[in-house]
Amino acid sequence: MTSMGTTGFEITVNLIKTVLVFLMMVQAVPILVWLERRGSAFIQNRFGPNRVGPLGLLQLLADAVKFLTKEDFAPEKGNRFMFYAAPVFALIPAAIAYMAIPMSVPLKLESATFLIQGFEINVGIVFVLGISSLAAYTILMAGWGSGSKFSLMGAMRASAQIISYELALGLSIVGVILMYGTFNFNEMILQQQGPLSFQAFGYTVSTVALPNWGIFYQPVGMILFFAATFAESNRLPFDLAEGEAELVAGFHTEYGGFKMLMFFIGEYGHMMIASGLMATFFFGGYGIPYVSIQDVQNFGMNLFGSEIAANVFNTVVHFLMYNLKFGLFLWIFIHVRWTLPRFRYDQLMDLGWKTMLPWALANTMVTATVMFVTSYFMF
Amino acid sequence: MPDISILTTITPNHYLVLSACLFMIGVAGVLLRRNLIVLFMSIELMLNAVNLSFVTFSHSFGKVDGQVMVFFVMTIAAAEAAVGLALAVSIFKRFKEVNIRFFEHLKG
Amino acid sequence: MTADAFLFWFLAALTIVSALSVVLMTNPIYSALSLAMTMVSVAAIFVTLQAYFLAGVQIIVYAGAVMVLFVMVLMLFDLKHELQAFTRGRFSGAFKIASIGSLAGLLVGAMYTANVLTVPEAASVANTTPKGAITPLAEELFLRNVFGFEALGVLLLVIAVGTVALSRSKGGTHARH
Amino acid sequence: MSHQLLVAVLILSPLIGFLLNGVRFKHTNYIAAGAIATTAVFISFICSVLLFLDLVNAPENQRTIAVGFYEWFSVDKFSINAGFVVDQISSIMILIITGVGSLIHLFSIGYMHHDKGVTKYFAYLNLFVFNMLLLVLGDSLLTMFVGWEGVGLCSYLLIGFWFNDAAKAAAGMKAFITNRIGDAAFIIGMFILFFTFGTLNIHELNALAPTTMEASWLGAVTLGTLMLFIGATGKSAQIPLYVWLPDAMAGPTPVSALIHAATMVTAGVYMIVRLNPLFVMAPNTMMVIAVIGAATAVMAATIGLTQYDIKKVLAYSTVSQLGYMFLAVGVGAFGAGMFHLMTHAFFKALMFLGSGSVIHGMHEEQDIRKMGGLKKYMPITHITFVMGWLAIIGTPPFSGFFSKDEILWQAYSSPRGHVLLWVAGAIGAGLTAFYMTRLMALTFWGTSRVDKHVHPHESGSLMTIPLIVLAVLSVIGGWIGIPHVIGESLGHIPNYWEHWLSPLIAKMPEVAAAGEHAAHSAVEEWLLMGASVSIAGISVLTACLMYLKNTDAPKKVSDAFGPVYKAVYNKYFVDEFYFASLINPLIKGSRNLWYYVDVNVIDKATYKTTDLVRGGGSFVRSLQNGNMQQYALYVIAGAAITLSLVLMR
Repeated sequence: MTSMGTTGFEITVNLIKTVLVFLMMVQAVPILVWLERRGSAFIQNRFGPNRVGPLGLLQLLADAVKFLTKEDFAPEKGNRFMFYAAPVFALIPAAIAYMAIPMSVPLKLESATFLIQGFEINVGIVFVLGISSLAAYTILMAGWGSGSKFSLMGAMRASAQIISYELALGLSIVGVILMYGTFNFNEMILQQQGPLSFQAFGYTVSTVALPNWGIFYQPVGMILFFAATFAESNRLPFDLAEGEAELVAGFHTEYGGFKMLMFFIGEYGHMMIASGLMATFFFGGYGIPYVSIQDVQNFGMNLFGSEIAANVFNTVVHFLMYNLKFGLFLWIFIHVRWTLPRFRYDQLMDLGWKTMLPWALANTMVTATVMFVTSYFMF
Repeated sequence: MPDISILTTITPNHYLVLSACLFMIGVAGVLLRRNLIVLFMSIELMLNAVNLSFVTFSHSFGKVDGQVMVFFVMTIAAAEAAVGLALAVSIFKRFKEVNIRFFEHLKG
Repeated sequence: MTADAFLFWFLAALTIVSALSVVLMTNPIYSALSLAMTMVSVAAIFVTLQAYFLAGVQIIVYAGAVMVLFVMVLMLFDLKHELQAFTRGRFSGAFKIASIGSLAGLLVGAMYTANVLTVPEAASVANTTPKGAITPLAEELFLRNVFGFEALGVLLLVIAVGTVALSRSKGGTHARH
Repeated sequence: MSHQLLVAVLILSPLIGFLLNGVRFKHTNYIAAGAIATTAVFISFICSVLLFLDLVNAPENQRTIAVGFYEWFSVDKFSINAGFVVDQISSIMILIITGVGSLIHLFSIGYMHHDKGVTKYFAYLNLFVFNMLLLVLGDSLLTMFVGWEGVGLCSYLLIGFWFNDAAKAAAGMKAFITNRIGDAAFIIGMFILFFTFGTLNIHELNALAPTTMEASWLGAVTLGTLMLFIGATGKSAQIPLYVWLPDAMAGPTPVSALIHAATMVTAGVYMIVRLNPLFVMAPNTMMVIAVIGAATAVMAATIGLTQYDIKKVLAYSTVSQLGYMFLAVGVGAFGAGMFHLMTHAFFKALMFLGSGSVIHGMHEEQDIRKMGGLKKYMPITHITFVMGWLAIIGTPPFSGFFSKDEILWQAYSSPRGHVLLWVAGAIGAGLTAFYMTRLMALTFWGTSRVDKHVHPHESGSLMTIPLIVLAVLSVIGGWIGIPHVIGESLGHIPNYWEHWLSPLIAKMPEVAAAGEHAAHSAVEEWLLMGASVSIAGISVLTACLMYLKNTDAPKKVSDAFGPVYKAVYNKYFVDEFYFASLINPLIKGSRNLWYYVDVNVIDKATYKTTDLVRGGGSFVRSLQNGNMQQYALYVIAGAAITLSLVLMR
């Protein structure tokens, strides 16, 4: 494994970086919870938590204390091992998958280059999809381990839903992969730099008005992907697994306290992965529209005069840009949750199998055909 | 002094031996277990072992033929699992049991 | 290269242990979860063999889809502990284990006597193909093996139809409605 | 059209007709079935005519059309082609088969129209024509044998056509089994010839025939030809295997006309003529043939004197005439044999069809004692029958005269001939004239003895037209083979027949040595001719006297010759003799074999074997217990053993 670096310094930094990214994900969750509560209150014309700390920001801390001090219990008829293992496993795939998403331009320090992501893997998309599909196990384990009918039913629903929508999810990005010709996230982002331009029939078509983002090439793919990620992360309008009226709280009915919180972290982790992938596939990743990476680098050189400082500046600016897009999608997730009602289960399956899958297939075919025709026929 | 190069130098043979062990564990499962679904899983285990050998050979000979084979095997394994599970569900509906003790003798 | 050796031994141990637990666990759900674990560790071994794409596919297809189906079905059946997890018969059991053991021993012995692939790492080969390149795989798959690929497509269609037909039949395989 | 295509159409047309009728055999529309079958055979006839014309137009030494289609099979050096030869001999045969066959098919439409199985009947008839064509055209003995067996099968099927009648079904079986005996000899003959010459191709066999005569009785050629001749006695109803033919009259009358008079029964004669270079070199065989032929001719004729069934009379007449043909080929007069084959085909087919017409008009009445005076009811049938009668008794300008006279002359004059053979032939001719006249007198002339409820009527035109055509042929058919002595005196009319066949007829060594007809003068020939004609004439007059003027004379005669008459009337008790000497002992022996050997030895052995297998099976069955895991274990154990063997090597 040479991706961890060759010198001791590199390996150390990479290890620290990995841990940092993981922590970042975990630490983002309280912020998201706060955001969600305040946001929902805003949408529903309430105040939301506003007593603890400024704007209620310290509510998180209070919640954490509350969760940690709650009584830890397990249902008697359940399977204790499964019951305790499930929430832990809920965290791991989300965290690992999230670490594969690049968040900024690689940082060059002297001779070494550090990627601003947990690790780089050549087949990034496949890897992320694969790892995030493992989430189904945690749900099943939780549902079965609880030894409760409601939990089991919820788990069945949730995992069936995840498997069903995985197909649409995977197919919706085949068009993207075809277009970019790579599985690698960094290469994708670099291809989305600059103004909108593409080659067709031997000519180069270009316009400075729009950035060269994937959404302009794959609008259908974008919509399908975004919808499928909602289902994958079990968020409204696809949170059938925890339909309160039918199943109490779905697979985590029996969970409370910190174990419950870990499921939340897992769910938010999925949201974050989805948002990061959206940004990477369709919105240029960490790239800044109308401004190239080199432009930022030159600006940093002019500002600080030293190359290392300029590199750091470059990385930080792009990291902020990435987080801007990332936050926007997270907000959309939250906004949708408090706006749309829940589907019925058969409607959900119909949507997945009879609507999204055919559209994704059609999108793939059309993309392939257009790419072949425009590249094969030269005029 | 025992030769520790076998521990420190990883050759394709290591992978092949691992594959063989995996395969034999799968065989043991097929021979010894009585749960229909565990039998299926043991077969999947054997297929995985074979896949591992293919990838090892593909790696050591620098050809991708082996990987293509693995691709095919995976597809067929998935198909087999789908049919197998459908059969298992059918059997469970009929016998309320998936232990082959109840229907191991291939009689109607 | 000790890091590689460490990784291999670690993954090999993980694989073997989880594979053994597939066979030895009496609760089929533990077996299934162990199998999922085996799949993931085999995928990791694929990564050490630089078959990145296959590793991803292994996780998506096996761990993410096939095994989830197994687990779901098992949970549907809700079999807690099996009455009789292993086959009966002391003699035949001994015979089975003996033949399994001897075949395993023979296989390993064959590999070590064959002595063909003991080259540490096919270094020249590894350098010629770019790391984790998918293009050669795609070319092999879609150009030279396109018939097989199409045949697989047909197979999957047949399987889909057959599975639906099977699971729609009520009350087992001999049901008359 | 190429010859290959012509031959293919010629052969396949009846087969297609058979298939067309065969697949719809339950239909009862006699017009459709008859139209299909007749058309199929008529197409073959057209092909035959075209082929014949091609042969006529070809130079004399190239009058052979050989076509090969594919290799039928080959074993080592033994290879048989699906090859066919049309030459001077087989072209005559295919003309007779398809020409007379067409007429008989046409006749059958009228004759069979009331029958439920008419479609099946026509299918069989077409199949017969197909097989007969195979027989005559095949370029090897094996191909010929396929046709030989095929016609036997069709004969069996058609004799037993009304198999609901036990006697008729038995007649079919009798024909089949009797033929089988002959066929066995035929096969042995083929073996001997193949063993000797290494080929079964007729052309090659003829070319390989030895150049000197084989004096020994046990020589390969003698034995082989003798065996082939025994085969021929089965098919062509000669002593001792003639017994099936009279019984074969159980079939529909057109079948008797086609199969048991005109074509199939002459296959033996044809076969011998085909292989004449071989037969010529086996004088002992030739002698046997001639003696048996003559004996058959006389014996069958004597039986014919006493029969009352119109078809039985004709059947014995056929046997007798076939005896003449064998007499001819036996004395080396192959051309004369073929000639009589052809004329006989005409007049005997005519007479059979005529008798069919009579039977039809008499509502299935076959006993001539219940006929008489039919002349005025059936004028056309009567006139045509008279033509056939004149031909068969050898009245000078009619066809039978020329062919029969040629045979008698050759029996006397040929180096292989003998005066006794001539005497036998002459007696046969006299008897023939007598019983044919008797038949005519009892059936058509004299006073009517017809039952009051039966109203005889003339048959329809579908049946009379074939009769007329055959009658014309019976009259003029012999004019192509006018003997030299008569031809000379009438103004140099050449003997076309002899000329046509001569390239394929091997010269007898004695003749080649002595020069043709050196020993005999034309006067002798005239004399003998006069003698045979006058014998026939006297017989006719006697018969007329006995059966027309003095109607109680037959009774007196039969009383006077009491025991002899009884023996003759009962066909010399040959059937009874066969039953007592051969068939019953065989059945008894078989029953004993079954009772003692089969039950005690063979059955016991099989039961023991079964027990053994069952015992072994019950052990092995414990391995195959339906337990998949057990099976998987066998696989694994097998793999382990295999691998260990590989490693130990």
